[in-house]
Amino acid sequence: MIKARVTVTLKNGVLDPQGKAIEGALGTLGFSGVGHVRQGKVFDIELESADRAKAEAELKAMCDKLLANTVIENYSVELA
Amino acid sequence: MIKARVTVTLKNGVLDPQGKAIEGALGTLGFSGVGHVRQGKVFDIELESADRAKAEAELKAMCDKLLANTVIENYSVELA
Amino acid sequence: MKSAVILLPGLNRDRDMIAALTKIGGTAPLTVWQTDTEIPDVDLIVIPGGFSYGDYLRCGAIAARMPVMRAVAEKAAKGVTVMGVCNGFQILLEAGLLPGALMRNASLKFVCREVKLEIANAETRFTSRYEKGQVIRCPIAHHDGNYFADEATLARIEGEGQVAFRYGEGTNPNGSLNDIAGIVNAEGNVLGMMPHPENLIEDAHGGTDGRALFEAALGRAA
Amino acid sequence: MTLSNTIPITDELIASHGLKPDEYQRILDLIGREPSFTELGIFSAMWNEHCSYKSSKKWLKTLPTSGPRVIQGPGENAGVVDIGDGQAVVFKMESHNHPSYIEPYQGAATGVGGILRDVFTMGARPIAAMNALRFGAPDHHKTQHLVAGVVAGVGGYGNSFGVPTVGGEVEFDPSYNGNCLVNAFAAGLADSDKIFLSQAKGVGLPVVYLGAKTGRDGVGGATMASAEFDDDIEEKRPTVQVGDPFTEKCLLEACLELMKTGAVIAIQDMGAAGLTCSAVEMGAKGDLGIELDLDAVPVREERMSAYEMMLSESQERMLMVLRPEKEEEAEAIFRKWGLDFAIVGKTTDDLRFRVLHQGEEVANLPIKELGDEAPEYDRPWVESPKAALPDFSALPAIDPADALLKLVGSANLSSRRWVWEQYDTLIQGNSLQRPGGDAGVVRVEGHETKALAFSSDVTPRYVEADPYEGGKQAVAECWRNLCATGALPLAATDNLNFGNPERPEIMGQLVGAIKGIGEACRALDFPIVSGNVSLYNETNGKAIMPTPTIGGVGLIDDWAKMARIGFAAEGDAILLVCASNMWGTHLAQSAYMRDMHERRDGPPPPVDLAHERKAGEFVRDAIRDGRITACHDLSDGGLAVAVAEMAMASGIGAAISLPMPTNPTPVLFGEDQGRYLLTVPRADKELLREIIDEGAARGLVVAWIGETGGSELKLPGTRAISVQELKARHESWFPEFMD
Ligand SMILES: Nc1ncnc2c1ncn2[C@@H]1O[C@H](COP(=O)(O)OP(=O)(O)O)[C@@H](O)[C@H]1O
Ligand SMILES: [Mg+2]
Repeated sequence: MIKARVTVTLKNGVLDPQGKAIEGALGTLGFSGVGHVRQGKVFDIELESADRAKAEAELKAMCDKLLANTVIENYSVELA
Repeated sequence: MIKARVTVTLKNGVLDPQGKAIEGALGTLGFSGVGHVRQGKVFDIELESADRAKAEAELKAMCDKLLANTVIENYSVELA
Repeated sequence: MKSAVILLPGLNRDRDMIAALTKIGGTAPLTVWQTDTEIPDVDLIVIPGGFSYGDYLRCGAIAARMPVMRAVAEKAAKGVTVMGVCNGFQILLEAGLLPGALMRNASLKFVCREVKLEIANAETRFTSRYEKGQVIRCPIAHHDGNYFADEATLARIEGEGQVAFRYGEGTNPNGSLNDIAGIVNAEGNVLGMMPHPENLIEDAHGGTDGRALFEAALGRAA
Repeated sequence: MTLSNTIPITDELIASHGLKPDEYQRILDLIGREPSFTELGIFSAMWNEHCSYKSSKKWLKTLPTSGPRVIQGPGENAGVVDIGDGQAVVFKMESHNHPSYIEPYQGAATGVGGILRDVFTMGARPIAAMNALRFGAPDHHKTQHLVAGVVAGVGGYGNSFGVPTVGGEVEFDPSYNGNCLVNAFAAGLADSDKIFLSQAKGVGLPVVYLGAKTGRDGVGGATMASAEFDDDIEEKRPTVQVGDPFTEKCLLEACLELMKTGAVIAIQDMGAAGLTCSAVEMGAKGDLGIELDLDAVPVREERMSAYEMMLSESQERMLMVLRPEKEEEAEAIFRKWGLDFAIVGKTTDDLRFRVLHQGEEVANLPIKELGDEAPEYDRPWVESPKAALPDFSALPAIDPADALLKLVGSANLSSRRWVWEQYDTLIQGNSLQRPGGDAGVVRVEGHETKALAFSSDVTPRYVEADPYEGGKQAVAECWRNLCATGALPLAATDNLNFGNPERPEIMGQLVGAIKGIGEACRALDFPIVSGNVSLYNETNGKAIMPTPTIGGVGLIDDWAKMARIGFAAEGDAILLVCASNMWGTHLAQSAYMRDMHERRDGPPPPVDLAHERKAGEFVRDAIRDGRITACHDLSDGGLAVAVAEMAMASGIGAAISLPMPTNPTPVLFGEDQGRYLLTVPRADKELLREIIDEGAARGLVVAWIGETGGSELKLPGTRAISVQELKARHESWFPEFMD
């Protein structure tokens, strides 16, 4: 079995209301010196496979088809 | 400036409706051999600081106070 | 009886709640803004529904850390009656005033419809005007109402009668554990619930099943 | 004066800004020199179809836009209509078709955000929303994805903002395969003497920027060229705008709070081509110049050029002219709500639109001409050919019960519950009728008995078959849906979705539909007070069906007497209100022909506007007098589907018996216009007689065609169907398709 982590983040320039709200909240809580905050998603996925290259290709296909909205998001795939 | 990535994931045993739905959707899309899927969050945070140790402590405090709900979530902090 | 409604940016059922408290209690509630650090002496504090801070990060997470919530916690510790509806429930959980967490609905969709609510415990100060086992109508409107608690917590709140409301007769709209729709804290003075009793209090709403909850919480004589 | 902004103006650049050579020549003639790059961007924004209405203006002018209750017609952010007691309803509809196709969630969300902003910019608190959606064939590979995203986006924004969604439309047709339609409607309530307009007044007054920060959102197509001079771009920037309903909700509260202080002289939301359109409009309307200092504009991205700032379509922003003495008070309100507040310019008396950036003047244009001198076209058009009535006599007979079950469970006639349950339909506590009936109805807060009704309608297949009749029908159906609740229709908004107007056939559809809409609105005293035009809805030269959506608003004096579509009780008499004792005759272009026989030929049912008016007034009077127990208009699927809908809404069955011609199909499924079903307690024979006679006296046929009761629906000449089975069919199509 292969364990993988897919990370999906917003493309540069795309508004991130969540990140913005968190920035503000961190300020309110007294954390100073916080610059930009951007929020993204991670997916921890188990694959019943032994072929790492195939698994990686498959994970990328999952990102393109489902996990990421490639119009506004980038993704990266990492095998454990 | 320090760039950090905070990853927040659900604790084991905590229900993850999103992960489960993705599992199902991946199956529908024809991806086979997909085991468990768990969804989490990442935060990319810029800190105006040069002190890495202090930054790390600060980021952990942010997680405890805001970024993670430690009743149901774990977090990890990584400096770039 | 005096009541107060907590106002935070992004809440949007505040006007519904104020209308309900005014119509049932006879006087308009006070309002308390997020940055206020003190809450006047009132008998009931209500956190209404909505999307405080857009529900960005997690539902209710940012709101729970605003100054006014410290004041709510102090009042709650002194035994003042506190009630959170929908986003208000989520905020109370994030603030640690109630146990557990609310996750995304199992359908992953926002859902707005009427459900049946069973009164699981009629001995709380919120449900005393209903009968145990009574089933009332109540609308819901939420995206994250899927109640979760670890086994030990769940056993405890079930054992202590902290479950106030359950979704009745196969109407669980969100996958909530044990069909939980609303709970009280161990002391019984803090209630959190997902459904919106404030939207079912007059004929124009098509029913008045929600009234008795406010009447009880406001402590009004029948 | 430094204007060059370094980018050379080439033919290619001009074309990529959507400006035709003769339009560019017009610019040269107007300013007597080559425009700067920023100025070119400003012209392209002001002179595109969306802002200038250059293809449709000539025809839009023919629509009736005034009436005794109209306070503000087209030309402002939204229309305003008097509802008495010092209050007004403010409403408009707008499309977000293309963005929704590219990114369904955000496209639909920002569409809803935009229309809500239009409404509260005028000083109104939004009280109701609708969404008219059109998607490709259900089996097209993109459809499911688009439906899921659009519906989630509409809900995601509207639910969080806190407005009840009380109605809309969802339709599937292959003509929308490459081009879905997302038309969003919003209505708000305001005091009629506290309406805020965009016309600036007074020289030397501060121009204030409010709301969210400016990013490069939506700085589209043309700016791809900007990649050449911004070597810092690591990736092609998406042009998708992301909505932030939380900020918009704060903006609403801040604006309404500010408006109460008397600080606002003029206010305009930033929609398409944000800063450019809003600033030019405020100045031009007030016969004033505007000077903007872009260095003061709150930005969220680094190194933004003047061009990008002027064309950015970042959401949740407004521009305002402020009374200087109120500046501090105003700023405090915006800070309280966590919003940006910045003085970015001033009004001037020189009628110039001047833009300063980093110490340089990057644009200096005549402000009035930017709008007034925009090209206006009288595009060539051809009338759509009229089809002859087809002969359907050779078609195989289908058992009416089978047909009804199939129709109520079809893609287009099935229940939309899957959609509207994702919308908050009851927030604000005033929703008297939620989706599922003829019109959404919302109580007027603060008033004991008044309510407003809302409906959105168009039957694109009718418009395609005959644009003029189809245009009339869209208005008539909307008007009818309002009447069916007992509301007096007050006024409407339109959202004209068509293909490429440079093709004479398409232009002919637009012209025909507008003529029909105008005719119907005049005949029904139903003026158009706001609207939106969306052209070029085509892919690979194949246009969508012409879709002029009509959003109507009606007033109910006493909601206690309002009618609903569900049968109220067993033993009620069912009455059909129509024009002739032929009952139903017209099958061409019906849902029946489309879905049962795959026939899409022939003319649509004609609309007799005089009859329409009589029938509507009769029904409305009957409802207001409290004489009827339920009411529903007849539309897609005709009589059979309408009765079924009344039964399904209540769980009560009905038996229909009326004199049948040899072929019952046109009676049961024909889509003749101007018809309603009413119910009256049967025991009250006198009342029944009275209603029938009164209809006759008004020149209508009111026929007693059946009775409510039991748990089955029994149509003449076929087996009874249980209401439960009908309901199961009706409710299952959408979830089965989507989940
Ligand atoms: N996208 C939508 N959002 C909310 N309500 C909708 C939507 N689509 C359809 N509805 C509701 O479903 C019901 C049936 O729609 P429709 O068949 O178009 O009505 P009608 O024939 O009366 O014009 C109406 O109450 C309408 O408001
Ligand atoms: Mg109707």
